[in-house]
Amino acid sequence: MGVTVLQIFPDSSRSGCLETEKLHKRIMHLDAVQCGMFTVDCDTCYTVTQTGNNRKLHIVHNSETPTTTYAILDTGTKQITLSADYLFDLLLPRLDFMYQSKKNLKIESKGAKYEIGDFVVKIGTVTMSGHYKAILVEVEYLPCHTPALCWSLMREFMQSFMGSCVKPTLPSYLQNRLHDIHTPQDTVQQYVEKFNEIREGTTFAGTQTTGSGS
Amino acid sequence: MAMPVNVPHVGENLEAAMKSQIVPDQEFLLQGSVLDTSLGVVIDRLRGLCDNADILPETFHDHEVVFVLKDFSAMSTPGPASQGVMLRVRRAMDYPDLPYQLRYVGYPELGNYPALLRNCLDIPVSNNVCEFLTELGAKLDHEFIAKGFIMKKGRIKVTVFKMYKMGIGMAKDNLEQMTMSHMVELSVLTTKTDMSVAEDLRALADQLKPLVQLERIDYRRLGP
Amino acid sequence: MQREERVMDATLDAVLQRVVDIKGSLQELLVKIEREGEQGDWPSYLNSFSVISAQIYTLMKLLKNEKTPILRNYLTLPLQLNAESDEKLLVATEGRVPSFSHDFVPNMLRTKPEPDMEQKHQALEAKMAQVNSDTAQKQINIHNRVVKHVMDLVNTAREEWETETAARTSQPQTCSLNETQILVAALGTGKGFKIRAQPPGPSPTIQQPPPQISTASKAVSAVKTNIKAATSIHPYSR
Amino acid sequence: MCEEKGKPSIQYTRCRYEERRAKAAFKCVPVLVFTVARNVLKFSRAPSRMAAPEGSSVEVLTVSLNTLRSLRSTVTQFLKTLAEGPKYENNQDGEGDLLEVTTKAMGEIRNKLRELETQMAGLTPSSVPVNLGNTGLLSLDPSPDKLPQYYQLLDCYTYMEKVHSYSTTLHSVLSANNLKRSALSAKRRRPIQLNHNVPQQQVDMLIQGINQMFQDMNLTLSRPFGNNAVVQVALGRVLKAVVTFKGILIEWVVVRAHNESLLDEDGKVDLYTPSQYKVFQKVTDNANAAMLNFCSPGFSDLSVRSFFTWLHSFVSLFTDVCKKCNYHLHNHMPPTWREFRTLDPFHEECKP
Repeated sequence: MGVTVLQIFPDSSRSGCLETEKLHKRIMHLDAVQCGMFTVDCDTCYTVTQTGNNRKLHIVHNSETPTTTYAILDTGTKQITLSADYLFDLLLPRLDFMYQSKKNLKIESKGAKYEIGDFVVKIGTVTMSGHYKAILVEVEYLPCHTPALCWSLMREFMQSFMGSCVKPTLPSYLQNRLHDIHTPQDTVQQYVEKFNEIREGTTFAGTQTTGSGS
Repeated sequence: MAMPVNVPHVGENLEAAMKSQIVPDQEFLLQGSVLDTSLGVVIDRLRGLCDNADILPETFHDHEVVFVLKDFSAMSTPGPASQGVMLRVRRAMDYPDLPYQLRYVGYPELGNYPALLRNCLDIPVSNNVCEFLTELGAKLDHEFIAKGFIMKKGRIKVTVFKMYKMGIGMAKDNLEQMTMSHMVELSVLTTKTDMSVAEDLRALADQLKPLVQLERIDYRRLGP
Repeated sequence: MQREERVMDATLDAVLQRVVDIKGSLQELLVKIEREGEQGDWPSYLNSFSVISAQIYTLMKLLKNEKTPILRNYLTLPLQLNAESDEKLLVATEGRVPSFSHDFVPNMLRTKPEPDMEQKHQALEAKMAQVNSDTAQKQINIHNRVVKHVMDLVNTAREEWETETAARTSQPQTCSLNETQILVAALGTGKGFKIRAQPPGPSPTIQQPPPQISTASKAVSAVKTNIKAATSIHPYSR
Repeated sequence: MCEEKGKPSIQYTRCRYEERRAKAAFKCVPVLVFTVARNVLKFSRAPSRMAAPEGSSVEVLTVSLNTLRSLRSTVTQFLKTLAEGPKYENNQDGEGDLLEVTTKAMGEIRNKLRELETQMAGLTPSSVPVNLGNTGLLSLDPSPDKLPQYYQLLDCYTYMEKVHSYSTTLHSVLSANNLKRSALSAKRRRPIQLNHNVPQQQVDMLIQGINQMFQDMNLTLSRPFGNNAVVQVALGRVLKAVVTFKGILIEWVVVRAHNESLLDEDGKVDLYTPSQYKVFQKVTDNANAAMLNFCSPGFSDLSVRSFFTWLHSFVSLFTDVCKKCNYHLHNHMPPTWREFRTLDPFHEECKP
């Protein structure tokens, strides 16, 4: 598991497929090899009690780690990520007196996966309960495991096919974990962060040319 | 359109499995105990009955922490919300590298089954599970240490173990034993559709008979 | 007379039945060994053995029964001796004994002791005739005394042995229902674990925030009462 | 009377005493024979190990070999006498004669042995004996006729050693400036050091020294195959490497990613499996090239040290930009090449 950076690709046309097509073409020019598909989906459960502290429980699956369920608990002050076997999903109905999911908030990113040298690029279209929302690009550099070491290298790579939407500064999530070993949990947490941004943004994330990476 | 997107994601697979009832979430269980003095006899008998009779039975040394998840602020209302759910976290003390196990155990089902039947989920989790559960709203209920042997015969899991209370400071040598007996459990995980294995469980229990009385015991019906 | 004969017949029938049973089980075991050999299931072998031993036990019990006439007091008289093969006999013995002849039951058909045995017997008779009756009497007395002594020894040894085996056969207690219940309750509800000395801090091996511990005892009572209530409400039973 | 009686008795006791002494002597004969035989064996094996004798000592060697031969024949003679009894040439009293003959023979053996020992002291051992590790135990095989593996092994090692020593000599000759006489003679005076066969301590010291040179590079030395060292390198959070040594020469280098294990499933050091990442496959190739480049038989310590210095420069593998094109990536690879002298990073394609 190398270092992963997640980036919202601005989609001014709001059509989705046009922009992904463009990215596909660009990346194929870089001698990329398409190697299958990927999905990352996220369900969010909310506390049902009337008591003050509202906690959110994000249940995330990543097709890269097909037998793992990530449960990310957001208490407002801190986040705790639990990696569990996918049987954890069966436990959730037993907790429904405390946590209930809202089906219409189910959000997922689906798309194609490419390999370029030691890089893995995943171009995903984000849909929330069936409606197209944004384009998310995940870039992973496999041989390196510390964001601090390879950020500028990855930035160079990302700029080579995404252009100016890649900001020179690190995403804030990675900023705090600059010298830690990157884990699959970090990837999933970045997804949750982006998904939250997309959910909360009333307009298309793509229309804001700045994206929301920094 | 760039490419057809048809990756079945994890949740869908699981739902399909649930529908066809092939998820091994049912557990048959028979419980009994044996006095410490007769432990050797029982172990010898079990070694003869179980697989791999030629090697010594595997030992385990687990620490179990039980959490109760419920709405602690609304105590009076009846129903599952006030009753809560017990979540058990198990950790192998002798193999610190193994993942923690989060275990949900349902109440025994009513009905005339050869062994105690209950819903059971064993979920391997990362080691921050205790912190996670606490933040989720669960509270520590109790904890104990279980030390003993594990064997298997086909699909049946046989555990013989002793339970210890956690002593002050929880030093390794400062363990207070629960009783003068070892617990003996025969269990097998199965699916809703496959109940045949319960008979095997019963047969194995009968082989142990005069030494250990293995029965389906519902802990809720025991004395106060 | 009639009655005695009837009893005899009944006894013989019963014995025969038992023996046939034993024979059947033995055949079964042999077939099993033949067919499964070392791959055989250990418990099923054990089962066969225990069946056979139980059958032998019932047979012995039958023979020792008070109503059973002491069979050794009866003489067996061969009524018919035939070297020719006998069809009926062959059928009765399942093809094992073709004819009732000396080859199969040499001892039962004997009319005279063996020659060397006879010689010895005669020699002893002669010796007895020579010995003075007084000395003979004395020797007999000494012999009796010695035998009695040996008998005593054997009897005491037997008594000791029997008490020992009796002590062993009366199964020592290997499990206790009470303890089982305590253990099951502890495992199920944590009963017995919760009432514990307040630990000075969080357990060093599993990280819990310290405030958790103080509330733990409060949770106890709530859970207990709920468990009792749970017998009537099964949220997850289907 | 008294005297007359006493005299024979004294004589008698003396006789008994002699007899007893002789018997005692015979008792220790097997032990002695064994010791002698062992020593002879040892000496006879020793010269064969001297693969590269100094020119001056050849004569001494010939002489000592001759002495050895005569020692052997004396021992054989002695054993023969013991086995067959003394030859009855002037046979009057049998036992006394045997005693006499054997003591004489043993004295001769002792003399020969002493002679050989002094000659042996004059010989200088050519080099450190080959450390065979566990294979040395093959010499204990009681029946070498059936499977002469040990001797073949010795031959093989001797051959290898010769190859190495010749090549070393050749290297020094070729690298010297032939036009200068002084260079040639200076080289000749240096004792030839055999790089592949050095005591373990020397390698240990060297690796320890290198380990202390770099803070962020951690070297762990192990010897899974007996004599030859395997060094596991962990360079920061960038890479890991396995460096296999033969004596003090580097034989093989494998570079892997930081999260890839240096051990195989059995917990042994994995010497061969390449990294699954293209970057580190490239770095492995380059490291082997560098290893060959730095190798110089005369200065093996230095070559190992400079190799590790070079390897250490990869600590900035992901952060450095190429010296020539000023980019991180070329063909999706970071600069995987380091210049040997300046340690400047270059892409494979930008190499000067």
